[in-house]
Amino acid sequence: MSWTIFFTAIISSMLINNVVLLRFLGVCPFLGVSKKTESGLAMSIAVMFVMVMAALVTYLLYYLVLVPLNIEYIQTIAFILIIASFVQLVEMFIKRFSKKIYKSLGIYLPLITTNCAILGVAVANISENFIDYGTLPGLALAVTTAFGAALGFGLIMFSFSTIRERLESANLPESWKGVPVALVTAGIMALAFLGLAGIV
Amino acid sequence: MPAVLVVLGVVGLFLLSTLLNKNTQAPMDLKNVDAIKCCACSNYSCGIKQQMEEEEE
Amino acid sequence: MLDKLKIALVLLVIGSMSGLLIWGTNELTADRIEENRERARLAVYVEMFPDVDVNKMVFDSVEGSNIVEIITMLDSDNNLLGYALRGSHNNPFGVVNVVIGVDRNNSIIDVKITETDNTPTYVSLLPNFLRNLRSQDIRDVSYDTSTGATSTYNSVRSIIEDAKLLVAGDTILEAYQEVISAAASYQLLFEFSDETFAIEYLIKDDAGQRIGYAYHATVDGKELALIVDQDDTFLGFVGIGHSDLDSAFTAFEDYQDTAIKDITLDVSGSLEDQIATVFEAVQTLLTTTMHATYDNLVRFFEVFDDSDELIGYAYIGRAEGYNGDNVMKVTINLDGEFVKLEELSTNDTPNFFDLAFSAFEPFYGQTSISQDDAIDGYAGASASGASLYLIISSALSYHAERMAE
Amino acid sequence: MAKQVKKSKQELSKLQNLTKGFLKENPIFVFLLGMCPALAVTSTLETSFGMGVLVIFVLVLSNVVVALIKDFIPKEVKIPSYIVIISTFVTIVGMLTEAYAPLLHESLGIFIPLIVVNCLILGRAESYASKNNVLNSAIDGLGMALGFMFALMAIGFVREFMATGAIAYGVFLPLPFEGSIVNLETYLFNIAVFSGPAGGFIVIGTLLAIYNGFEIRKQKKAELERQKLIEEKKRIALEKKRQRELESAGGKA
Repeated sequence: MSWTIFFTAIISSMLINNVVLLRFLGVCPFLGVSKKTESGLAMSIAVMFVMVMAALVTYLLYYLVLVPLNIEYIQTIAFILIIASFVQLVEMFIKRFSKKIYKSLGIYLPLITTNCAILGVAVANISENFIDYGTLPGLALAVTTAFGAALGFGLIMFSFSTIRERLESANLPESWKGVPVALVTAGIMALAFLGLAGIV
Repeated sequence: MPAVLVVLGVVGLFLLSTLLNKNTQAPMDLKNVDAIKCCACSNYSCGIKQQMEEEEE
Repeated sequence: MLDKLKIALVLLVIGSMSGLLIWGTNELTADRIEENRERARLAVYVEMFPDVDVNKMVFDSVEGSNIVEIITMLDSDNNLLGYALRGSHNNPFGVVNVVIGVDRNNSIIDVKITETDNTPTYVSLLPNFLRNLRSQDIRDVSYDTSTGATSTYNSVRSIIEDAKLLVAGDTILEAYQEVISAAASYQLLFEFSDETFAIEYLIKDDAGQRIGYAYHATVDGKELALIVDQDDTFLGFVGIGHSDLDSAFTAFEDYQDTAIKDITLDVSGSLEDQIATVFEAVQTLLTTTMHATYDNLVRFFEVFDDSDELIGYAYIGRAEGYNGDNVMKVTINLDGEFVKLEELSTNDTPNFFDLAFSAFEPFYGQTSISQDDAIDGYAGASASGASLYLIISSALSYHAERMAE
Repeated sequence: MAKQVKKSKQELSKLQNLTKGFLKENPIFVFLLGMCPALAVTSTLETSFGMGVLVIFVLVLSNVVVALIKDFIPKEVKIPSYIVIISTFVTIVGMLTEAYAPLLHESLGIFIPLIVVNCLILGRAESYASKNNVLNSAIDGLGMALGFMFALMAIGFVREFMATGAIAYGVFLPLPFEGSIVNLETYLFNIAVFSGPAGGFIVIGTLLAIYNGFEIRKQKKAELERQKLIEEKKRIALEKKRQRELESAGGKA
């Protein structure tokens, strides 16, 4: 296995299989929090942290607990609970140690438990069979993929929030204002992202 | 039976972390945010948006 | 405290109920899910061979080829339906996995791309190309040249080419077995460029011992093989994958089990005459040259000067280089000294090959080559150089062994 | 845009409770809940229908269970309990789908486990089932899930039709028929973009705009009616006032 595989994993999960535009994961926060660039970025940072850690934790849980015990079928419930507890712990630590971080990031944490991008990436990591590369490289690959996915999420949140700030002041028919035009814009962005398909 | 035990284990973990988090006070003037409110809220940008706006005011 | 206990108790109950429910559902559905997964895995084969008995599939893995696995398809009455060849090829855009279904008469049932990382837009250009392969004979398959998806196309093509070799290879072996029943494998020795016959194969038994040689030629558009045993005793002719020439072969039955050098042919008929040409060409080859029984050597022959005086021996050897086999001629004089190296065929990159080639010129006049000295010379062209070293050192030690006898 | 739905204090009838999810409180068009599956699994009518069926199961069951045990759950651990209950049912439904409708399972893929984080389900558990009795919660769950399914199928119908020119083409569910129900001559139009990601966003955005358009017209009409009513009342009041003035003037005179 060469190192390029990690680079490929990042590019592929960030651009080619972008979580929001091409895999439809995390659409709700994408629509909800992308109104302001600042809040969009804060949300992305929180998502990035939780997504990478969740990929790590779920991967370990799956291959160190579920597989040896032959109970892969409880994957869904185990993953969501472990992600939810992880989010709770993170929230607790942030509360305790930094008021500033809690004010800027903490308020997004509860939203993250029910952000399907986190669970989606964790489940997808398992079905990608990264374990074929060996336990540790597989773990590294899973984490790298999650990191790339989070970068892709952040990229979309940022670029979309800048578009959205313009859209707010655009002169649109009443019925298209807000979410409908945001969705159509996202559709056009998705078309553009399809064009990146060949880069790795 | 390992299935039941593992489920119990993660439930316990979640319970523990929730309680720990609940018992940690949010710093000073900030409120604890409740995840479920975001989900039950009928506004697409959830309660978070209002809360932020309140804070900004 | 009581509150905390109550919370814990409630969650304990909910958790156990949930665990039990999931466990119970799994008990109910596990077998069915397993069956479904198995069926999904085999769906591609069942689609190609609708009558196949899934429980009787035989999976044989293949090595050293783009084909990963050959699956033998039997129906419920144990009749052979055909083979599925599962292949995998890496191109710069990722992996392409292909399943080729071949019926028992070697005609292609279908070619399917089962999994690929290649750009979907390009992969979607392929279906017509794949459809045109259907019901062609895999040993004689022809392709549309342009699909617009070069990389994916080339991957599929190289998988089919390997499948072709494997399937054709089997018919070759079957043909040999008609003449030498102990034949278990064969190996390419030499490809002739301007002879009446095209290819020389070495036939081995299942212990890996040399038991004969086959010389392939084309007569009247059909491939045939002349087979001799390890002592050059003529064993007969056989058609490769067909029996169209069998009636012509009967004219040669009288000469069977005789040393090929001692045979004087006396046959008539137009087909028979053409086959006789092949026979005589092989006869000439086998009287003027001898088999070399070393792994990296093909044959050797005596070298004469202008006044017909013996001045040395030439050894033809083949060994794997960077890009396929290199075939070289090594000349050794009567004193056992390495005097000349000539290239007969190579696919290696010319620059590297030339570098390696010239690295052996300083050894002219020596009776043996040490590996360490050689490596210093061809460093930078290691694959080409290693193959040349193998050929030359095999020739030298084989020569020494022969002279000692 | 009227996203805030007025909370009607009066009790809804059972039928109203069942049908509110279709238009008035449609989870997708009004609440924008469950957008991820709404985009991801609606490339054909069948997968939309299949996803809808799974959500019906999960939502009804979780609503019933939450309503049953709502009195026993301490307030602090509401979320954990709901999440455990919902993910249990999602896991079970996922296993049943894989066992009895493997093709549907394959085409929905990762979006079956993701039902867990569909806010529609958690939201209904919190805002309805935890406050109402079992029967009403079941009806509410069924109604909302049907509304969700209706929205998914509307999106799936448009997307599949635009992408292939066919309706219900290639059936994944264990139904007694196969193939397409209606298939126009596909070469007339075949806009592949609609079965892809971009098509999902664009179709939902357009349907949402159409829905909003109707809502806005309805509101304007209602506003107009209200204005008329007010004017009418004003006129009547004015007339009465005049009459009174006249009367009093007459009395004086």
